[in-house]
Amino acid sequence: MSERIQLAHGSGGKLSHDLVREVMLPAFANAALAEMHDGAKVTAGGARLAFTTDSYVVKPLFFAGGDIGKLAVCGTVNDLAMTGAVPLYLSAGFIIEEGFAIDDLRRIVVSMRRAADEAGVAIVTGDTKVVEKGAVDGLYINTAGVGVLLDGVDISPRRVRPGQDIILSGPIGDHAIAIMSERHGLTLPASVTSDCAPLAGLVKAILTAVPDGVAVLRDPTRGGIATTLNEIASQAQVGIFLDETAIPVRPAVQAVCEILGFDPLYLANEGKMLVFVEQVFTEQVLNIMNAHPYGREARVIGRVTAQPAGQVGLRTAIGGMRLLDMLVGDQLPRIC
Amino acid sequence: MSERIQLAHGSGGKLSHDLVREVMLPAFANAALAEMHDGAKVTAGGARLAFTTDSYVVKPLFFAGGDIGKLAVCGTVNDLAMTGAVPLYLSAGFIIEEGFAIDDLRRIVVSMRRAADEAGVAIVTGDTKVVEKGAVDGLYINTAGVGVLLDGVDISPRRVRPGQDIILSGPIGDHAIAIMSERHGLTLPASVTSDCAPLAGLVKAILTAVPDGVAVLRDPTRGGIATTLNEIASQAQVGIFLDETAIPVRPAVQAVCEILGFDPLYLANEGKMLVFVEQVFTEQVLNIMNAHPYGREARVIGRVTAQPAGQVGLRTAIGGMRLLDMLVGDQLPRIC
Amino acid sequence: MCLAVPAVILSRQDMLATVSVSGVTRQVSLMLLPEAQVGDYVLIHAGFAIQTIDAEEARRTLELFKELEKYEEFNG
Amino acid sequence: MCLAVPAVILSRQDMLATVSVSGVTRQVSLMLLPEAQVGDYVLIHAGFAIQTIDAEEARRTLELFKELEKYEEFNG
Amino acid sequence: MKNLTADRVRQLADYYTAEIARLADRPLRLMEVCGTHTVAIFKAGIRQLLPEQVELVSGPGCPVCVTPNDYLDTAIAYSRQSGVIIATFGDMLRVPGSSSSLMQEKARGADIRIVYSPLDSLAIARAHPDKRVIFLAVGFETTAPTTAAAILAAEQAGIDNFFVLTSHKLVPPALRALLTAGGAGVRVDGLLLPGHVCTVTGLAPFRFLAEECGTPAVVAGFEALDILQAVYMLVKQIRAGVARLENQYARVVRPEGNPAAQAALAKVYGEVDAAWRGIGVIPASGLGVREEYARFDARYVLGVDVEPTREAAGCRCGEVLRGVIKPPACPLFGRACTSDHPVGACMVSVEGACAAWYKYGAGRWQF
Amino acid sequence: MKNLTADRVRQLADYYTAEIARLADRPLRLMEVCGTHTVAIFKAGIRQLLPEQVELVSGPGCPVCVTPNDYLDTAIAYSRQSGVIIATFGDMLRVPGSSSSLMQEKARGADIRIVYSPLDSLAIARAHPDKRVIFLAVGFETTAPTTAAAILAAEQAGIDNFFVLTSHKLVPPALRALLTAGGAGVRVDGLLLPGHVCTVTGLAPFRFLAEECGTPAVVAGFEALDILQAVYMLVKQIRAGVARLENQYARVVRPEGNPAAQAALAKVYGEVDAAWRGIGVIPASGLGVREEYARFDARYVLGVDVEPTREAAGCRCGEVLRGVIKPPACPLFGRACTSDHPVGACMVSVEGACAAWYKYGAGRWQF
Ligand code: SF4
Ligand code: SF4
Ligand SMILES: [Mg+2]
Ligand SMILES: [Mg+2]
Ligand SMILES: [Mg+2]
Ligand SMILES: [Mg+2]
Ligand SMILES: [Mg+2]
Ligand SMILES: [Mg+2]
Ligand SMILES: [Mg+2]
Ligand SMILES: [Mg+2]
Ligand SMILES: [Mg+2]
Ligand SMILES: [Mg+2]
Repeated sequence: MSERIQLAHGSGGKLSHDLVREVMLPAFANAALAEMHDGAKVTAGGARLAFTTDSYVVKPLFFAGGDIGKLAVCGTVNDLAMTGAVPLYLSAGFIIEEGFAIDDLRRIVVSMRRAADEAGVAIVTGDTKVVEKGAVDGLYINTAGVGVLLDGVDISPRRVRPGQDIILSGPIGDHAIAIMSERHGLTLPASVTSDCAPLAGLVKAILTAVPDGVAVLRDPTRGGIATTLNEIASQAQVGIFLDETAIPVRPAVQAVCEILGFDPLYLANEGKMLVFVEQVFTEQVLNIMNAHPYGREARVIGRVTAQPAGQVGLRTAIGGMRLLDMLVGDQLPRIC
Repeated sequence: MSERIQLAHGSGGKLSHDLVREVMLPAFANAALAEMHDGAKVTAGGARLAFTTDSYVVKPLFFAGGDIGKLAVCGTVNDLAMTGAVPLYLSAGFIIEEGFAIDDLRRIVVSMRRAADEAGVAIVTGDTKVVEKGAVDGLYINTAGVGVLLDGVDISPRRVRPGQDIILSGPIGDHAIAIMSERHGLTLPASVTSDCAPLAGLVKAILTAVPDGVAVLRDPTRGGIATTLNEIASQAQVGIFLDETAIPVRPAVQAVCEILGFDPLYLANEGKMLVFVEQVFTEQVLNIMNAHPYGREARVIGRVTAQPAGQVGLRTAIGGMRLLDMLVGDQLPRIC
Repeated sequence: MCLAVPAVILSRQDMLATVSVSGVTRQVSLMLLPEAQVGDYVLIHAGFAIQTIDAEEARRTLELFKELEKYEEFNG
Repeated sequence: MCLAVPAVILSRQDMLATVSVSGVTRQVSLMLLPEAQVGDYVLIHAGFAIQTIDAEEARRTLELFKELEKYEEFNG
Repeated sequence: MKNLTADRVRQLADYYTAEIARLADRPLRLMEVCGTHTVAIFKAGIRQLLPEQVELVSGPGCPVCVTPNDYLDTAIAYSRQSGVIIATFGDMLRVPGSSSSLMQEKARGADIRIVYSPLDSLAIARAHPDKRVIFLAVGFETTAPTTAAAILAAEQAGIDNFFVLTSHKLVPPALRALLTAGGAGVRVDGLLLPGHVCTVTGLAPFRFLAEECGTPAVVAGFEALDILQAVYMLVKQIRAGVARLENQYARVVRPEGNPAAQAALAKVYGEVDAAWRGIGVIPASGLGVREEYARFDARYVLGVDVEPTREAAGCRCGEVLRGVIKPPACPLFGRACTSDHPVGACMVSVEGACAAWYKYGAGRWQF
Repeated sequence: MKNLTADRVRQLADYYTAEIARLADRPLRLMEVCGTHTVAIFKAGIRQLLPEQVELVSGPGCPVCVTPNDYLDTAIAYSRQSGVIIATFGDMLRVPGSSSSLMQEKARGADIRIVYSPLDSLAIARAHPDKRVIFLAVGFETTAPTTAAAILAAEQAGIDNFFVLTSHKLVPPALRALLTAGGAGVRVDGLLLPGHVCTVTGLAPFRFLAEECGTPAVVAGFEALDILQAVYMLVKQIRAGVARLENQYARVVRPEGNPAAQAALAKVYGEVDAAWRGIGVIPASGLGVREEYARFDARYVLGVDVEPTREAAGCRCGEVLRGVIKPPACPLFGRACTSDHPVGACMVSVEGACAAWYKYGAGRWQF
């Protein structure tokens, strides 16, 4: 481990995992944390709860399809949903730079409320810190969330088995591209916006219908589906086989990737999920998803295999086969 | 409300309250939040829970008596305890500046673990974001906490009544002074360090013995005991009468206040609490507190009165009487 | 170091053109391709248009693929 | 604008002194009080020592309070 | 007096308040000149302890309050220049200028640093050789020598990016103006003189008060008991029908003052006419950087465009500062003007009379 | 080719791979010169589709890889100067110099901006007139004209705080050195030529390959099918026993190249000898800023102390870049040297052969 934190330690890729594994896990060591899921499963006062947190440091604060507030609600709601819980309560911690426009803050909290309403959660506790000009870049938001685990549902990489299908809920990269385009002087067609959305409703619909047919749910945020699938392959010690042509990418997203030298498989999503489902339930789950606004374009993109354990492979459009590795560092705009 | 966020919006004083009242509460409007307590009381899966969050932006990161990690655990544990809950689980969200020394991060997480162990909580979920050099000042930590409300306990300003005694658990200002001194080139005697400590054990001891004799618990952090007592006076619509000579302030803390032009009544504490107790239980509670390491110097500093509703008065050392107002803005080092 | 993408020129002011790649628009310089016209397909590299794309030749590349037909005949 | 606090000089190098206020130490300039000695009680304002405190006079202030004794006699 | 027990403090306070009540046989208006006294009086609840007959009114001794808007406006204009760091005592930060304050400028991105000593500004200048550091030099005779010393230190160290924007003021000329203003003067039966100003100046500049104006005056310390004792000494003089200059604060204030501080001051600064909010221009009541040190004078070497000065509408700070009215007499007090939304300098400055009245309970606040 | 359906793409790919397998009647070593080709080949899984007989080896066409450490060291030294902003393509950020990388310097506080175009650096220079903006000008003939154009634009706009640190390199001299190195040369049966370099240069500079060296060569585009087709064209030449220069990428590559780009380049830059990692100094294989534009040349106008250059111990990038060994033959590959802890430039650069082998599965990775 290098002696100083680099951007890549926060990008969700290999260095992030090293940091968690080498610094955080040993210090905090406990069973709930060790699962390294999107959220912890805990028991309190006899209730089975999910508990999770994320900080949101997105720039720009307002982007096509959302803003940092919507993101802060959806991201944490989704992490709760991915554990198989019904999200109930959120906390909101604001760190604000002196000089921040209060009108912008208003827009952001209104947007949080709107997203919370849609997700069926209440923001019940909060904190506001103001730091000196220059001590933070505008505004960061942390949210933590508490939910109740659905009865009869056990979402865990332990339950991933060869033969399960992998469903992706829709086209990838929309969120990252909405953000990147603003940063790099690219103008997207109006039809392409961040996919930022709360998936709690969709998840509840699936798990209510098929409580024990789903092994894992995961939202491919930082690091994209490549990183998320590598995590699962490694946690479950299975192989994952993907079909490149089955993975939906919007033409404009593909275009930005080509302009900036990105790979859509590593791009962050904020309203998408991967569902590992027993093959017998695949069709039923797909039907439920396709009927829901956030799963209309859901499709099977691959399946679980026994070998090679811990690796993800991709059959390319021309029929080639290659390894799909975890992201190392951030994707940087490149010209080669 | 001014159009831009100022430092004072985060200092825990009047502007902070305005911001919460005018921006946050209307947007998030719900009963749990409206109580404006240290933490929200909620129900999930049949369990009565407390839920709270705080972000920690302290500078310097390491100070006499603690560090940002210890603070991030104790602060949130204490907010849970102040609602009458037994703290169980914490989340930890790190926002780290590129270039931060990983060894410092290690020290901080080890310190978090140590504080968590003492408080009897587990850090079960977390998040790490790394932002560009200059986009954050070193490291900020957010923690959120979940606890179970103790049976038969109802901590709420609604229960504050004239005649109740106000107990302070020990000398004030130690934490703020440990921080300020480092910033202003003052060297404290080794005996004075931050009071940063988890109060969950002390609270549990009190509430187990006297479950219904305690109306309110509150940790006087940002804004000090003056601000906390004003909050309670205003929420409960009672008067609060304090005896200046009863309020313990260490000589070194008093000295720093005189040098920098501060008032100890407005200084932040991180291991102190105020207990509003029915007079019949005062002695019992004092005995329990004095027997506990974090309450050895606890004493009655004032009492609740019917009038003037919403105000705090202070009898001074020479027998004068004056209003003790909320803090407006941050205390700034001054020479007048 | 030679990533480049095809784009169509939507408009042009002096040596600056607005180009579109699948609906994504950006500004590029025409300093290295001064004769480019609105409607031209051009290759973009590092913020510059560096060549026009020849539709006729593109078609011819596809025609090379015509050999495939023999293959298909052969393999049925 | 005239907050000032009494402090005792612990050590001195040239025009810089380390002073203590109830055990809290800091550096102050002696530019405005060049004759101050280690052990002197001095008044500190805005980072400078601005006067020595006269122990004799401090005692005399307390003595003024002696009038109190008459009062105590009178009021019992 | 730190070594008195709480009981003894209370006993002494009781004694002096009783004596004051006994001696004050007619309504008395005593003025505390110094803002630091104002705060100490309110914080200790002294006003409430005094008999109704004895009234304390605040004077023009809050330097932040008496500094006219154009000074703040100039500081704000400098803070908007790129490459400028403003170094200031915390006291100045919230004070409103004509349309902004340093706090607001800081929130907008100006580089404004709070310092505790003028020497801290020198250190900032040394650390940022590519910036111009402007120290806001405000305050009375107590503080002015520290600015002078910093300029002398900058000269010695060859620091060429340190500048001062001076608004230092002198107390005696203001008192003279106040007590002798043709008819507009306020009745003052006695003066509590600023102990720390006298620490520097000595007693001589204040002798005219008793000798020329016939006003009893006592130089006072800042502990609650110091102030009670000084009030007692004033009341005793008045009862005896004399007007003397007495020194309650002799443990610190020498008749001759601090000669080293006076010398530093005289070396760097000379007396100039100065404008006081509410009083107007008073001859020889301010300090200007001498020509020999003009290269440290921001106004002299750094050009700046300053907005036209506007005073806050309806604010009666001027009358408050002269002791003509008490803050609650201002129609804005506690309504449009509160400590969280201050209108005038007297409400925003920690030492301002309006701020003290508001923060510590207006009138004789009782529980 | 974007308008081909997925099925049609698959059909075409099957056809070419079958034809290649049919035609390749002996072991063939084909070199893809360009790093962008290397990445495209691995990303599309082309290596796995080719018959065992046909082997693709990477050449010296990753500009980041062939740039020796002293260039990075110089950039790092500049980044440590105060008042300097380094503007660079993202590709350079992680590349190790002798003891640091730009990424590490950024984490330590250097002002390093990632740009997508040299024109972005010009905009930075315009926005920060008080800083010196140094653009890291690396790349081959495709990229060099864009640097030249930026310098011409800076000249026209009168921007005087924009500088370039040039390490532009030319492909043909490197290929000549590789194919003609006395005995140390590697066997290459055919060359995939860099389509975007040829877009600028045209075909003439590459004619020597077939004509002088007798090596078949095909200028190739960057889609998977372009590459398969170009390999097929090479294999057909070899099977036919001929050596020609063919142009698979005629939709973009004209025989004469891009005259405007060539003119801009010739105006600003002249040919100079240049050091290539693993190959050594090759005469007239680099570009140097002409005297007329020397004021834009960082090395010419901005002094800097650079640490002594050290190459990473044990790294065999040099051999990898000449196609002498494949990455797994390096003992560090996948052990001490991985993409998260790279030792050499070939592992850290996105286009590096070691990085591609590691990231996309070493050898003919099969599921
Ligand atoms: S109350 Fe406010 S407006 Fe009135 S005089 Fe005082 S500062 Fe001015
Ligand atoms: S594997 Fe690493 S050490 Fe070996 S040649 Fe490649 S870059 Fe160098
Ligand atoms: Mg989370
Ligand atoms: Mg998340
Ligand atoms: Mg809080
Ligand atoms: Mg997630
Ligand atoms: Mg609290
Ligand atoms: Mg809290
Ligand atoms: Mg708290
Ligand atoms: Mg996270
Ligand atoms: Mg400025
Ligand atoms: Mg630099």
